[in-house]
Amino acid sequence: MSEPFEPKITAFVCTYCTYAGADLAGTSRLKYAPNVRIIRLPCTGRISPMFILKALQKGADGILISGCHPGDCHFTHGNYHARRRWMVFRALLAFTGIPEERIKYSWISAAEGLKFADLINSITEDIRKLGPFDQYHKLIEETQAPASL
Amino acid sequence: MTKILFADKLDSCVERWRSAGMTVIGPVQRTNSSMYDAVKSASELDLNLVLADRSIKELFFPQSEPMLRYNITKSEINTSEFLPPSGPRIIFGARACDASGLAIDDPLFGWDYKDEYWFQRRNESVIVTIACTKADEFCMCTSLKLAPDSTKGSDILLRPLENNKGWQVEELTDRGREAFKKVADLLQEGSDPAAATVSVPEKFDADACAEWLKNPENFNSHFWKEISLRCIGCGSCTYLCPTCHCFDIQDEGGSFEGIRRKNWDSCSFALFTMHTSGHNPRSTQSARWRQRIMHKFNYFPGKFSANSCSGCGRCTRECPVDMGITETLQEISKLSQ
Amino acid sequence: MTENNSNAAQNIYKPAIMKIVNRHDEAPGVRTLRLEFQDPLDHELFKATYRTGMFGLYGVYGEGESTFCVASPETRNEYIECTFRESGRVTSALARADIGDLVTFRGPYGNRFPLEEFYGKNLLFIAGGIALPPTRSVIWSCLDQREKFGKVTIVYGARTVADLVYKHELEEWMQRDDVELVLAVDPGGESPDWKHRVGFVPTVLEEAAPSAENCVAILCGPPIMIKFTLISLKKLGFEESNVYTTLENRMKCGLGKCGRCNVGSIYVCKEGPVFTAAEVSRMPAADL
Amino acid sequence: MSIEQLYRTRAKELLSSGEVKMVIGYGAGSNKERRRPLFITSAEECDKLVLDSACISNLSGYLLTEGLLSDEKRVAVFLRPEGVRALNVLAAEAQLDTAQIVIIGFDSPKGELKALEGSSVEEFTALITALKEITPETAGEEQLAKIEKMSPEERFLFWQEEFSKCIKCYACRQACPMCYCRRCIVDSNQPQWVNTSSHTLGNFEWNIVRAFHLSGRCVECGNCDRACPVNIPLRLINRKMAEEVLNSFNHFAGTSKTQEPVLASFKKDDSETFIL
Repeated sequence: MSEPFEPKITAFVCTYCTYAGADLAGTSRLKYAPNVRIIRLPCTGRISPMFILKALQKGADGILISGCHPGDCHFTHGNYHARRRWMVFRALLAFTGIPEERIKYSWISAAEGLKFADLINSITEDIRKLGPFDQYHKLIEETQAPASL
Repeated sequence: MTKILFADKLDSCVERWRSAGMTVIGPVQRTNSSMYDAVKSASELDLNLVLADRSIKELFFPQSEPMLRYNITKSEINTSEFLPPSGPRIIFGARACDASGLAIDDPLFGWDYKDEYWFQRRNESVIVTIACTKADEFCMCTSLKLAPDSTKGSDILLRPLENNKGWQVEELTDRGREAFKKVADLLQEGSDPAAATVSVPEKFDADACAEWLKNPENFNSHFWKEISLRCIGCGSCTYLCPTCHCFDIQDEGGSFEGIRRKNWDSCSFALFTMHTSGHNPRSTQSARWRQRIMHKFNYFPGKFSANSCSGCGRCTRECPVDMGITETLQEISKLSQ
Repeated sequence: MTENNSNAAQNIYKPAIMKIVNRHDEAPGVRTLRLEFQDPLDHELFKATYRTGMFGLYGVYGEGESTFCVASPETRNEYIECTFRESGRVTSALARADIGDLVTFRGPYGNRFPLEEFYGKNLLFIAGGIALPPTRSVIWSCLDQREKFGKVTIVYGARTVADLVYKHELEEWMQRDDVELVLAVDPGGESPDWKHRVGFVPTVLEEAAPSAENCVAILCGPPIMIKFTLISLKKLGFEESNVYTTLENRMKCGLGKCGRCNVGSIYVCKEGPVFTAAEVSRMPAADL
Repeated sequence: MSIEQLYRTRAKELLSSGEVKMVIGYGAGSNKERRRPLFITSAEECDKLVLDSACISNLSGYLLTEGLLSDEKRVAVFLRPEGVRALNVLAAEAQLDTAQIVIIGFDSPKGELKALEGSSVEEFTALITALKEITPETAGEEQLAKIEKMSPEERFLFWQEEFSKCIKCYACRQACPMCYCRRCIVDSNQPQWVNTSSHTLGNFEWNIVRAFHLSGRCVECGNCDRACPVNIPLRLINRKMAEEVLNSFNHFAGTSKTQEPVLASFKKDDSETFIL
């Protein structure tokens, strides 16, 4: 038997809401899946689609992007800008065959430690069911191989 | 009587070469674009193309070639080398311009320091060129003193038969003879006449152009700006060119492990010569186009005694703004009169 | 690289591994690293081939390679010194590297200063700012065999006092009585205790007015300084064929293949980087 | 008088009166199907201008040639409706001042050449607004529908095959009037977000980045698609993204020179059905 598949998930979160929410989950001793690597950014407005591509390039099976609820942004409307960008980028990725189910977006406030823990657990489960992102991983492996001709 | 390879035997030949451990490569049609690629059977080959969209150079100088894998620990740097895939290969159905292009670049990759990525592939490849019986309006080999049936760079030259049923075989090198020995029993002696090679009209006077380019006064001619006004600075001409050989070296990966690669690069790009200080010796598109022409028809021949152009015409054929070497040299021909 | 290189095969793109044994901050953003070969065979090869004037590609895996001169002279080939300004991706990585860290070196490449042709002649070194390093390797090559040369004059200028590199060596040259050192900073760049000249290099050079008689000039600096210094040298009676300089073009391979450093019919990496002013004047000026 | 004749005369007048310093139009190409960009600065040369349905490339990108508009003189340019839209986008992004541009408008629906009235972007507003309501009848629609019906895996394979051909010559970028960045993100190396190598992964990344940066800005002139030397159907991605911004944000790129860039603006009630 091979090792059971453990998905690698990258989470890009804003520091004011979701990161604080993750903190709360921790201090509240809530249990959540250890599959997520959290990367903290000042605001969802700072989360460039380049980050998503980079995470995929480094072999992520799933990605979570999360920030403050609409209206709660520390910078007043960074998350509104982000929301538009996600909408468009999401459609683009879907069109090129990068499954929507692998890239999730959420609003999690500093008070929602429970939501954070639940979400991480459910995403991890979902991605586990989807299995590794083989199609993309194959492209990565190709870059490691010698020239074919 | 000459040796003839009949088309209906080609599949057996491919099979024979493959079972002898050779990789068989030839022009193939991919989705909406043609290129040279490995094939498993002769049916995959598209020998009716005037010319594959992409040149033969990528078989010897891939667009991205991994060179070194590095692995860094606290006290050590470990590197391992990527070597080009070894083993003999036969490129069936090259065109004379593509084959000549390889021969043109040999001295460049070999002067002083030998680039093994190029030469290992060169030494293990048999190039079977088929003389052209058709051309399009962009073909210009004859203007470069080459011809649709030039033998430069080829190991075997095939001349299509008039009845279209096969090819007369001209063995040019030992390497070619060796490869065709493997299929000797599939060849026949015959007297079927070869079809006439296509006549490609001369479009410019390369010697006159060379003279004009050598004159230092013309370096600052207003001509360069005028001829390149519409150039958008993409790399399509250089990347499709069988002789353009410029490259970049890039590390991909992280600080601890990754791969150092050799990637195509182009003198058309503004960043090609940009210094870290911000100073750019060739800061305008016209300077870059001048460099491309000068390099191909003045500097390169001065060093390696051949124009760095084999007249395939791809630069013009695929140019998004309908520029190219042909037009520029035609204009220079006029100027030099 | 040749067959006896222990780095196997003949992969001409494979660099030697170097350890940083010393580093020194020369000026704001400018740093000197002293590097030692880790593989004795690489070192042997370097000793056998390195001559003053050649350059190398200094690299950090994961970032890339960057071209600059070997700032140490052929007379001191136990190590390599390089001096660079932190500006791009590779130089930033080199600047982050600490003593004991490993970096890479590929080279030495290019041509050299024809030192033996300078025997018995007076030498005039002229450098501006960060261009002292290539000049410095020649200076030390000559000072290490001082008896073979005539009078040695060094004219060095930088934007400000802080921007002068190799301050400790300038001090040393200043003390020597077999070297005449003329130091200058651009107007406005002087500090209150600056005892030397103030002015641009060409002006300072004309003031110092070294004799062109039996003299070779070695000139390194930014393009604008070179341009005006050449005019001054001409005024002083220097022939273009007696003025040497180095060209610093962008390079990737250093081996005459990647096409980047090509100026006119010259591949700077193979036929340069050392040229006489006469050779440079035959190159298309617009492409320099 | 043919439209070509009419416009040659127009160009002559513009140049000889000094109203414009240059006319950017089309000239004969290296064969019958090809037209090439032509830059004309004197009235005598205007007879070199060619105008027919083969004049398809969008010439608006040339207006950003360094230094061309910096003297505040005017330049006339032959544009199809997409070209005018491109002008609006460039103006909205503060890349040029439309007051410096004299439009010589034309179109060729179903291969038939027709002149378009107006010389300033404002005069084209009605035409462009009307375009917004029409789904372009391109051959791409069918293929687009086919791709959308595919499973994600099939879609991935489809694009993998297409992108594997990419040679990263950046003809798509250079041909695009919207790709005017002085340093493209792929050429920025600190940090290096996207692999510069042209392996399939690097090609995939590049094409995604390109499409994303054009989302809501692309006017579907087709320059990129035609420029691609290996015939990657870039128009399909651009079409898809144009549909997306139209459906999601009711945004049609280039309707006016003051239009807010769609990804630099927002509405508080933008759809967010996908956000958990």
